[in-house]
Amino acid sequence: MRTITYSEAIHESIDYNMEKDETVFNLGEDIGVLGGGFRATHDLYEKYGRKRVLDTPLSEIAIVGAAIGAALGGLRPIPEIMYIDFTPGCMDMIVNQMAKIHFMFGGQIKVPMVLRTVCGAAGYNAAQHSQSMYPFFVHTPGLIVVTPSTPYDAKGLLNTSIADDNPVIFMEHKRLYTSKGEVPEEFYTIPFGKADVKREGDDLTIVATHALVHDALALAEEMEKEGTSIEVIDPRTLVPFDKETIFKSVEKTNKLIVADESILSCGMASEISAIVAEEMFDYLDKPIIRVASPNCHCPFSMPLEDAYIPGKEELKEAIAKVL
Amino acid sequence: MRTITYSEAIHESIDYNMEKDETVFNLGEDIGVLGGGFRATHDLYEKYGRKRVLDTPLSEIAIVGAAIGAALGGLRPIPEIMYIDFTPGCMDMIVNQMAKIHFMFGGQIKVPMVLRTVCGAAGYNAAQHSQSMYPFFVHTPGLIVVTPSTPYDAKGLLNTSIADDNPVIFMEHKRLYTSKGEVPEEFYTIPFGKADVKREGDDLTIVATHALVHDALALAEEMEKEGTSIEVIDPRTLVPFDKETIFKSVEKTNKLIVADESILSCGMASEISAIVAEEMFDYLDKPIIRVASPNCHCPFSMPLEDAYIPGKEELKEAIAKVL
Amino acid sequence: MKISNDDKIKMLWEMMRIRQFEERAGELYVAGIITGALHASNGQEAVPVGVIMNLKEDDYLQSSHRGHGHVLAKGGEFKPMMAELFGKITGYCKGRGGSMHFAYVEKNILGTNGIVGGGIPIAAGVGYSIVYKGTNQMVACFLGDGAANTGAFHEGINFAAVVNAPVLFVIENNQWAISVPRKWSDRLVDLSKRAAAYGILGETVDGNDVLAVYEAANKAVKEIRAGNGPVLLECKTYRWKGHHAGEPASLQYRDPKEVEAWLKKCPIKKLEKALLEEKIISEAEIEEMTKKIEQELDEAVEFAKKSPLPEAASLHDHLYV
Amino acid sequence: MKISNDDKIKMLWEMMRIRQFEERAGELYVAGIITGALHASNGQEAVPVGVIMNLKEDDYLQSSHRGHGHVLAKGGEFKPMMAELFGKITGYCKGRGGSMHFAYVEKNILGTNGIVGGGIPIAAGVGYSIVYKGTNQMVACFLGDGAANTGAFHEGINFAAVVNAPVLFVIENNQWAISVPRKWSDRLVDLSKRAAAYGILGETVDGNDVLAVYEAANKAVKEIRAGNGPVLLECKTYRWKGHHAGEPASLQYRDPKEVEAWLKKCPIKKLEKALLEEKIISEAEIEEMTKKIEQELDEAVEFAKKSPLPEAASLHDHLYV
Ligand SMILES: Cc1ncc(C[n+]2csc(CCOP(=O)(O)OP(=O)(O)O)c2C)c(N)n1
Ligand SMILES: Cc1ncc(C[n+]2csc(CCOP(=O)(O)OP(=O)(O)O)c2C)c(N)n1
Ligand SMILES: [Mg+2]
Ligand SMILES: [Mg+2]
Repeated sequence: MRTITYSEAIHESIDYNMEKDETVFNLGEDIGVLGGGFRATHDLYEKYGRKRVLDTPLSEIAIVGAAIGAALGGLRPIPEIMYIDFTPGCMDMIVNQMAKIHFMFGGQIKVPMVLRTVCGAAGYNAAQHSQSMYPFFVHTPGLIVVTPSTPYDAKGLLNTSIADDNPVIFMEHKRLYTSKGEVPEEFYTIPFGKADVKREGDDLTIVATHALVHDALALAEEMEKEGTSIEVIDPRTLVPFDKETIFKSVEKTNKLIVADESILSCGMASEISAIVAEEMFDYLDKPIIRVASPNCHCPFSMPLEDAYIPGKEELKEAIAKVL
Repeated sequence: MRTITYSEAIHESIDYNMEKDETVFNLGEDIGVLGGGFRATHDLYEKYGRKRVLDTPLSEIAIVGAAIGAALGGLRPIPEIMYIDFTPGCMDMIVNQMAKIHFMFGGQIKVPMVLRTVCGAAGYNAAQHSQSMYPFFVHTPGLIVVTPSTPYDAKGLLNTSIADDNPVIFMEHKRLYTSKGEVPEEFYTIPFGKADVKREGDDLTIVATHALVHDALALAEEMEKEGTSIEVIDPRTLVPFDKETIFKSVEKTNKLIVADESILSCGMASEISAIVAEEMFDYLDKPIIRVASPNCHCPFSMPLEDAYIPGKEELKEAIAKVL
Repeated sequence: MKISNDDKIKMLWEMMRIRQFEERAGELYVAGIITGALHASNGQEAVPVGVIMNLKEDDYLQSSHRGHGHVLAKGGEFKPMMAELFGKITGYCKGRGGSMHFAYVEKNILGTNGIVGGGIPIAAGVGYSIVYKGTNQMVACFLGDGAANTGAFHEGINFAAVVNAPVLFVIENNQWAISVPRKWSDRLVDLSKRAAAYGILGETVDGNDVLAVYEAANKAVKEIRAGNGPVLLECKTYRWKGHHAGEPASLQYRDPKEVEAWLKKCPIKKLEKALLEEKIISEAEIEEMTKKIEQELDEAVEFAKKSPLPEAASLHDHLYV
Repeated sequence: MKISNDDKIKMLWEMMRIRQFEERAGELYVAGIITGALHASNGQEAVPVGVIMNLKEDDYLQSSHRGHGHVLAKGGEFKPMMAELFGKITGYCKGRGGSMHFAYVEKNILGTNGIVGGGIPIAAGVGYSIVYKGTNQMVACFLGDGAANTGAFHEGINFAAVVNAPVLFVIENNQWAISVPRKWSDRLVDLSKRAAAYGILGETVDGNDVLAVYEAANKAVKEIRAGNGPVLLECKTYRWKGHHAGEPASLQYRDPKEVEAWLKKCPIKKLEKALLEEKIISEAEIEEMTKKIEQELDEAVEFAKKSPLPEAASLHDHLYV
């Protein structure tokens, strides 16, 4: 099968859906002529024009607010917030409006929109450009939260997101945009709430998201040679969350490591750990170990950012604790 | 000892610190002439004048931003955000500025400020006025997060907060303002990161925060009669977090329930559960059960809000699962 | 501007409906029968009525926390509104929303909002959807003088201006944001001056004179429908009651003389007087209108009382589609 | 207005320092020696210099993401700045901040900011602390034309106006927010018109004419020090380079003719020409200044290179006091 990048997969989904459905449009900063910071919307401005690829003022509140309004007006907006780090600037629109309108209005109206944004530390951009605070969105009921780790998942999940009538937060990861993978040319969807067992194994379960999926897979490969068989599961959507697939794996391996790049405290690794500690306690042989960004800001300086980003090293340490 | 309300305890601390230190001042909406929605700043405007009890425009970004600036300028501001529900409107100032400046500037400057705000569901105010999303702040390194459950703790912890050179989020709880308790007239402080064992017991540990501390205590009282001895621990500060006191208790009881009014997913109950599942697994006899607000918005209608708020009922159900 | 007698009578009727609804809701609140946060608009009735009389059925409404009047003027009905205040499943929002989240989507009423300023960028986006679809609709977005100091105001109106969104932004300037007076909120005399910051038209009008509001809004609506983008209309008015139903109107922060002076400028009395003088209406007819509304309110309260509360088990309903 | 020859020479010197620093940093970036997000201000040097020459040592600076020039003009030194760009512990922020978080608190430089608009409400608060303490200080707060569309701009400046904070808000209007042109960002010709929304003074000036900027800022500073609260000064200028060091200046979104036209309006050349004509300075002296700065920069780079990187173990340092 043809191989394309994560960024191309996202682009392909947006393009396809715009072609198919007149009501799908994009708005955000530098998504038009510039094509987005990571090329995900490149050439769409040329193809569809400003109306449907709307470069906006530097106004995150307006970007999300207007997307909500446009959704209420019958469109299917795809707002882009350049970095997740800027979502605190429009958090009221996300938390108090986008997530709540359908509920507060007693189901009278839908808010179909896909807020695309970018997370992860990369390239030494310091504390305000390296965050992954999507636990804010997981902690906010009413949102769908999607974290694709491969080009295949990115395209399939974005197709599902654009078709869905709920407000979706679609989290892209900086370090994955240029990663490549097999992606069918035709249209396909991936259901929300369906984890993907990226690799089967018997001795230990690692639940990992985004870039950490790849770290976990690489490590599993290495450890296979040493005789340790690791199962790697990617939840793919954090809300809704597929507990069953993880439970089944823990039933088999009796050991769990959770790896997610959001910050440790009240982060996604903690949430997954808590679910398993509550519902699968009797199947656990060992403590649940979390791998996450430390309770610290991402620093600028190279050795510090390198120390900050959780990866294979941290996974190894975690494994040492349970094996 | 004299008995005063939670609101009076907060008022007393602010008043005392303003008197003692010229650089302490308040800013926020309706804190002056009106005295705050819960009377916590009443009469201070009359006593200290507008300069130090500054009613601001309806501008949450400016309230927090100006407080940060004033702190950089050498003052010790106490900004008030009327409800925590409005902090998403100024989340950038909290997450990207207040929490990060000291770190990003390599320790060159301090940001001593106490952001007071109010959480909890009460009185049927619906989805935008009933939240407890302080897990956002726990998930943001660089902040101190304080959750007093009694008038005594409120005064002592607020004294500590105002004296501290770090940015503090001081979380008050709607349903606690009129609660009463013994509070010394004199000045005292309560250290951050020191949990309080509100009640000793041998069979089960309940870690509870804010209003749920009182639910847990009431239930423990009842269950004592049935022969079950429950230990109730209030962490009092969520950051820094006193793991040791909880670990000691779990060592003894081998059973843990965590109760916190923030929403379940990526909430504080999950965080505490994950810490214990990671570090105290071998001492646990039973799953860790979480009691929290459900993954749902707080609805307006009475029976629905009543069903929404976690309390004694939910604690009872949790206990049934581990005993 | 020529306004027909029928329209004038309709204005009176609409204002009376709002006033009486607010009074009834206030009574129910004080009696402990309804609860939650209720922001009454007594004294401000000319603004929604004068503006919304210029809208078509399929135009949109985006409202504020003080929104009963807007919803009523746009076609909100007593029964489902009252039921919503009672938290009943027959309410517009099935009891999930209450006063701060009144929405009636069938009439393109896109909700009151508990977040001050929160509706402004949303209105801009609804406006963009109109540009996008090329329909001849528009949006009326109501906000308070306090809301004019939010970041959402700035970003929302500027966005609307840039994309030429057909939105009439109406500032109901009642001089106070709860206890904070204008002089502590901004340095301006007329908030409509802010229109210049977005390159759009702005105007200030006596918000207690429904005919003046109607005329100003009419001009603005023409401008907007001509495709020239948003307009900012400031209506100067006053809130008669406490900030919310639980706050006594007499609370210390406002000078009683100020309150009294404004009570004398009742928008309903003003129109009544004119209509009586012009013999467009008689005292008896007004009396009859009042009674009719009271009776409708009685029925609405009865309806609300009899309607069922939601089941606790339905807590998660409508969270997701 | 009479500006002394010494001051004019100082202006040239300061602008040259900025230009050469930016050029050097750009080279180091392209060579892969330094990394991170670097926003160069080549072509905009007249703005920080013209403004900050009016400040006193103990006045405050609040800067933007494009802040090297502001920091340098306020007394930032090459060595710790360069070391910071290298991520070294001898940098102002010990390598924690980098270009987007340059701060030098000893000189009351309260930082560049990676969040566009983020510094504006903070500057208002610093201003309030000055009012509070009753000192005769003030704040200069720099922001881009893009930042003028943020909620933080609106709330921050309005707050400053209401509390009479001594803050000079300087819009460096370089016509673009990354790839988004002014016409898609706002409907205005002059962004200084927004001053009227806050009841404060506003002025627009040629931002490539350092003497004009100096004069306008001087007037504004007098107004501010007289206790009249904030002023909004818009300086029209242009960014020569790509938005950040990794973006080619030739990127498709700007018309090459537009770029070229602005390159001809070099603020440094303009002042040089005037000073040469007035015989205030000679070609040789300029040459010498250039060399001196180059040498200082060589030393700074050397210093930065030799300085140690932070230890990984120090990751959590400075998180809490
Ligand atoms: C973002 C936000 N901040 C604060 C509040 C609390 N609050 C509710 S209404 C109000 C005053 C609003 O003033 P204005 O906009 O003038 O409307 P009015 O109440 O006068 O009609 C405040 C501060 C809120 N609901 N939302
Ligand atoms: C709140 C926020 N939104 C978006 C960005 C990404 N970004 C960085 S600079 C920039 C453009 C800023 O334009 P302007 O304020 O005119 O300054 P200039 O870069 O032109 O100097 C953008 C969109 C950001 N850093 N912060
Ligand atoms: Mg008002
Ligand atoms: Mg610019």
